Amino acid sequence: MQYAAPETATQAARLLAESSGTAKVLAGGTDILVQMKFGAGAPDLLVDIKRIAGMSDITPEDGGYRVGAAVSGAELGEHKGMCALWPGVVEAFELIGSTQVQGRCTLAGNLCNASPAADSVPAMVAAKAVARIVGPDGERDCPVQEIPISPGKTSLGKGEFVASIYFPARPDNASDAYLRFIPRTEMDIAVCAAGVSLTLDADGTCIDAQVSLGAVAATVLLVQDAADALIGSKLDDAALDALGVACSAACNPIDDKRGTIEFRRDVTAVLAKRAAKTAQSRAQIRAGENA
Amino acid sequence: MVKVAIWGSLRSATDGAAVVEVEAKNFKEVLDALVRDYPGLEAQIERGVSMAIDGVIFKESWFAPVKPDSEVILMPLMAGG
Amino acid sequence: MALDQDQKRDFKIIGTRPLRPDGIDKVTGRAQYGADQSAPGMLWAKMLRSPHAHAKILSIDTSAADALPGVKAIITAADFGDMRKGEAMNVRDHIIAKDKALYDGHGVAAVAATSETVAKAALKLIKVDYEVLPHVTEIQAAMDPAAPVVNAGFVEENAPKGYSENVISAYDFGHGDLKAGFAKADKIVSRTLKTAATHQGYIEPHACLASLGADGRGELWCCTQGQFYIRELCASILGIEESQLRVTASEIGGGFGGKTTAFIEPVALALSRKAGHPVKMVLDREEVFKASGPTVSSEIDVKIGMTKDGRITAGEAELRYQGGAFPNMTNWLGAQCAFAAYDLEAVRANAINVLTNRPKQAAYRAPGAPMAIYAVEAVVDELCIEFGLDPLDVRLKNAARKGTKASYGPTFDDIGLVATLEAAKAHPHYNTPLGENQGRGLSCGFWFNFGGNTSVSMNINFDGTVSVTEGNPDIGGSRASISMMAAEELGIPYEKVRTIVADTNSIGQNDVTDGSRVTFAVGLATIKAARGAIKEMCKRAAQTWGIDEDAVVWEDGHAKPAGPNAGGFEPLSLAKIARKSPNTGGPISGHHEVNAEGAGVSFGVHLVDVEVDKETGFTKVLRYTVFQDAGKAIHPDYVEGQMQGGAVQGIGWALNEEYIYGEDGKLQNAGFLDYRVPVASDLPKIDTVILEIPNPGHPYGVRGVGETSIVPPLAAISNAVSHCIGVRMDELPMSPPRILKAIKNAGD
Amino acid sequence: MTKQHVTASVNGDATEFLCDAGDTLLSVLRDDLNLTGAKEGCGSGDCGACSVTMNGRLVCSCLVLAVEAEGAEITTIEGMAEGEVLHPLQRKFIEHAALQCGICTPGILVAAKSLLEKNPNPTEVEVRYWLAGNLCRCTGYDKIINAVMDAAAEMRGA
Repeated sequence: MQYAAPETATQAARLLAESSGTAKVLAGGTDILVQMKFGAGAPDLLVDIKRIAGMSDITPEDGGYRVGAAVSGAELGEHKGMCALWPGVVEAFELIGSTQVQGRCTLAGNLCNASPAADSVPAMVAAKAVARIVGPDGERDCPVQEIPISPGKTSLGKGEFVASIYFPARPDNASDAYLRFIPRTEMDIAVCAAGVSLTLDADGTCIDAQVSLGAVAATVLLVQDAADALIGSKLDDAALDALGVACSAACNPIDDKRGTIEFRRDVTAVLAKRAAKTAQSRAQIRAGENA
Repeated sequence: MVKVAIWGSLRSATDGAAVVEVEAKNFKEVLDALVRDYPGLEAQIERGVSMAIDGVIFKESWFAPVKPDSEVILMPLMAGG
Repeated sequence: MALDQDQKRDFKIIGTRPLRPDGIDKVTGRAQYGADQSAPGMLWAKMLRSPHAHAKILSIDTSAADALPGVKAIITAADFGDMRKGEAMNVRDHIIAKDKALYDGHGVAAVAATSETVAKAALKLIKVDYEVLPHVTEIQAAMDPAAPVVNAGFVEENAPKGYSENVISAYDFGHGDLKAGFAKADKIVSRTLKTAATHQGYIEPHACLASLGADGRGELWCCTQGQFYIRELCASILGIEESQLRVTASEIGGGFGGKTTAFIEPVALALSRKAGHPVKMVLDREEVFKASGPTVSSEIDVKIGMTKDGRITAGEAELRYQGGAFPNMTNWLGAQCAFAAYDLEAVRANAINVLTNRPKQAAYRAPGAPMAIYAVEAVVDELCIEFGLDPLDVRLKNAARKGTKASYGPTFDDIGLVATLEAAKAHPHYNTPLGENQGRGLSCGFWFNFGGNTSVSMNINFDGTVSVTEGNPDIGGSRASISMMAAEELGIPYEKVRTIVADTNSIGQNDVTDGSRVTFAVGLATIKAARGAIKEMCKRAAQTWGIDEDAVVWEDGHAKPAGPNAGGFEPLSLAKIARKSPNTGGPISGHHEVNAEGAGVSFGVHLVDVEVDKETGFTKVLRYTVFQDAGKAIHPDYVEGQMQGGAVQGIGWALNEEYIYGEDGKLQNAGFLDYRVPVASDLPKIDTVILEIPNPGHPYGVRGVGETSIVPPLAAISNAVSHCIGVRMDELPMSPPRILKAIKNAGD
Repeated sequence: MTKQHVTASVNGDATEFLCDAGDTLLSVLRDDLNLTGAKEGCGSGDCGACSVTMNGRLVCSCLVLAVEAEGAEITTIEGMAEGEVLHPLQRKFIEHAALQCGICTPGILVAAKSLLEKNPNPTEVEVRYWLAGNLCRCTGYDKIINAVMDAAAEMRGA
């Protein structure tokens, strides 16, 4: 295996593009090092992007934030601006692994590992986050949702890598939440998960919502029916029940060592309802603070 | 004579008797007498047996004394974790 | 010898909490574990493992691997000679497949190379031609008369008929007239309960450094619970003499029974002999899960009859245990333990042993008992609910006590079950109200405890300090406890004693650190060794004073004239006698060798409160209290530690831990990610109450404490969850999908 | 195979080593620098026995490539005591009997030190969650938590 630590994104893209064998990007390494030891083995080329300027920065941009591809969970969790604007994204990211893993893992890595059970991805999808991709032909922006296409596979072309992820501005009375189910309190992969991002109007009616589900299909699901169940309501019991039904209906899970189809369908609905309530309460608090 | 309790799955070797009487003064003599009087027990005794004598489990001590009125229970070889 | 004639009850050091002697080494990273030693010229070993659960090995071609630069030796089963049938042969055949691979991960060949990287690369070059055979990993499937035969030739003469050759033995225990007993019952409950195979989960993978010459002389450094047993196994498997193989036990990173046998050492030694270099072999975590010794999985039919006032009239159980592709003793230990907590007129427990295509089970903390007692305690709990009776009262009413004929045969001497139950009943935990969605459960637990072959020597150094040499790896603070017992007996400060764990050539034979035997048996031998040294010191004092040996007594670390008639001599301290020992006859030492019998059984009761999220099936353990009879707690911190650690392993077993095999016979969760042991945030404080009902067989009354604590959590938590959700749970682990399904099924 | 040259600070000492690109920081610490206090319990970031800090962040050294340590400041358990003076956490672990076999102890101490640097006054729940990635199979964690809480109190001067 060759290791390279280029200092510019262009160099990184060129190295990746010109590699004749398997080439992988190294950011936090918390997935790839495990795969190297217990899975597919080492790639022919590993391109470490952490020495590229800006990769570890969180930068304000148009009222939102751009998060560099090498920003760790611990760093994002310490960023007051992101915690206030997109608490659901931060909490999803912080759920990944242990404190030790938090010292290294990245949003871009979690996204590009393309696991259906990735914790940060449903939250990013609900946040309508946009990835900035650098490749041999320059930069392009792509909605986060379009990057994982099946377990372990992304839509990125040869030589392309995610350099940053942009989280947009949002109104004061908006917030988000993410919940996953795991059998222990920590250290597990999500059995199923739900992210909810919503915006309320002045009297507390939900006027916009995104509901995403994790670990219940080959990729993260963005469920419009579930969002529609919330929009126009004040998240009363009927709306939440409709949300749950829409989420269960949208699931297409598998039976595996972590859970059953039936369990995932049932619990996804429970999580979506709970996440919606949390997002609602956060939005109300945030609106109050900014009023 | 000493009364020796035999566990259930061995009783095919003792004509169904749950307790047999043997002439013995210690652990080893009990085993020797059992093999002599009940040859069907030999396979298990070869694999290993322990013995509870008056409430105390002896894993393998040949010379643990047995009195005529002792409570003697044959057990499979005992080991732990 | 069972009854110690010189029991001591008035202690100065026993029962205090001094600092452990290996503390600084272990908090600074200095302590040397199995993988921490290296040697000049050392090679690295890796093992090629079967990807199939059951496959005939048609051929193994190592030529390409041999040709790889850096590869120094390759071995297969063919490198080991013929040997006598028995456990050592089973151990060998479990490590490296002979004619066929018997489980997913079964070793097939091993390589020693100049680096781990080269060794791994060499594995990829070994070509194995397999003929894949049908496999069977589950109990029922393996018993079917049409099942593939896993490993022929193990059927015992008493094996039940009508099943496949995988059903190899039956062991049943009990007494009384079951039919009459059940006839007296007002209610009989029958139920089948299941438990999954679990792993000891020690954090340190198996590791060793082996060096063996062509002359059969060797050195082995390894993490093991028993250096002497490893020596015996390796010598037997490699055909060398025990005296020529010195085995040194490293510091050990957890064992819990799982390091009582060999998984790598014979391979590393064989590679070393063939390569002519020292060889280091370290398993990775995936190999530990796949190819060490997990515990059995079980299916247990229990039938218990009870009168409406809570008297158990009869109990019957059939236990079906699978422990992989080789025989085990866990099954009969389970059958003996199942009803041990009860005083019953009619009882029977029968253990059926089933072979499957899984790794050979190894001991795991009270092997066989947790699942058996789980099944019984769940059914007793169900009967308590049936009659609206307090579960502690019912257990007190039926508790085994002194004079009870145990379900496994003998009559109990002094035992602590009643005292333990009474302590639980009086504890605030039992009387604290529960909140919504909460449930409380309890269970009794039992373990025999063992003694065994033990050898201790003790030197009274010229400077007045004492060195104790023993032969059992220190798995949880035993060097501290042994030093305390030596100091207590000699009447000197704890700090003046240092205890070390010796290699196989530096002390007499010692059995494996198992059966909770060390504090009991090594402690007993240490006390006796000290008494031997004291006798010698009294003799030296008598000679010094010119009086009769009988006229000298030992008190508070001093030889003293026995009374006014003996003479008015100033007492001589241990230090003074030691300093003058060259003048009085030379070095003074004590030693004791014994096959220690008389280990006292230990009972415990666990009390647990849980809260279940009825929408997700998630169980949170809210409060946990352990009550256990320790006989006498030598170092209470480490007694509490055993009680807490066992409880938490049991919590893991009850809620989340399990071996999951796929339809392909492969282990699906060979890592700590999906084999889910409890983490710190899963748990509340684990409160402990130590009871001390002295064991008549030990000078200080010690009972083993290490194992009993893993027994009660399974049923205690199952009972608590069942109370909380109003449905009887009958399978472990009670993972959230199982609990949610049970809730849903009850609602339908 | 060409070795990579890496310069890093390890426990405050300037250190150079050669490694393969695929070597983990853990294997270099243990096998090349003879710092065997960090242990490999799993090799997949699930047990925490290999915990070290890298540029002040707590990490699993099994999930860091040795080449990534170029220019980094690494601290391991071997750097915790100052000479013969133990860190309060180390002392409290011995006093509270917070270890049985001790294999997880170096990783837990490194992790706990990292917690107390960030949060000198943690709650018991915070300690439990911070240490969730450090498996201990012997103690049930009880005495470990007590030791960390007591060390934190002492370090605060409470």
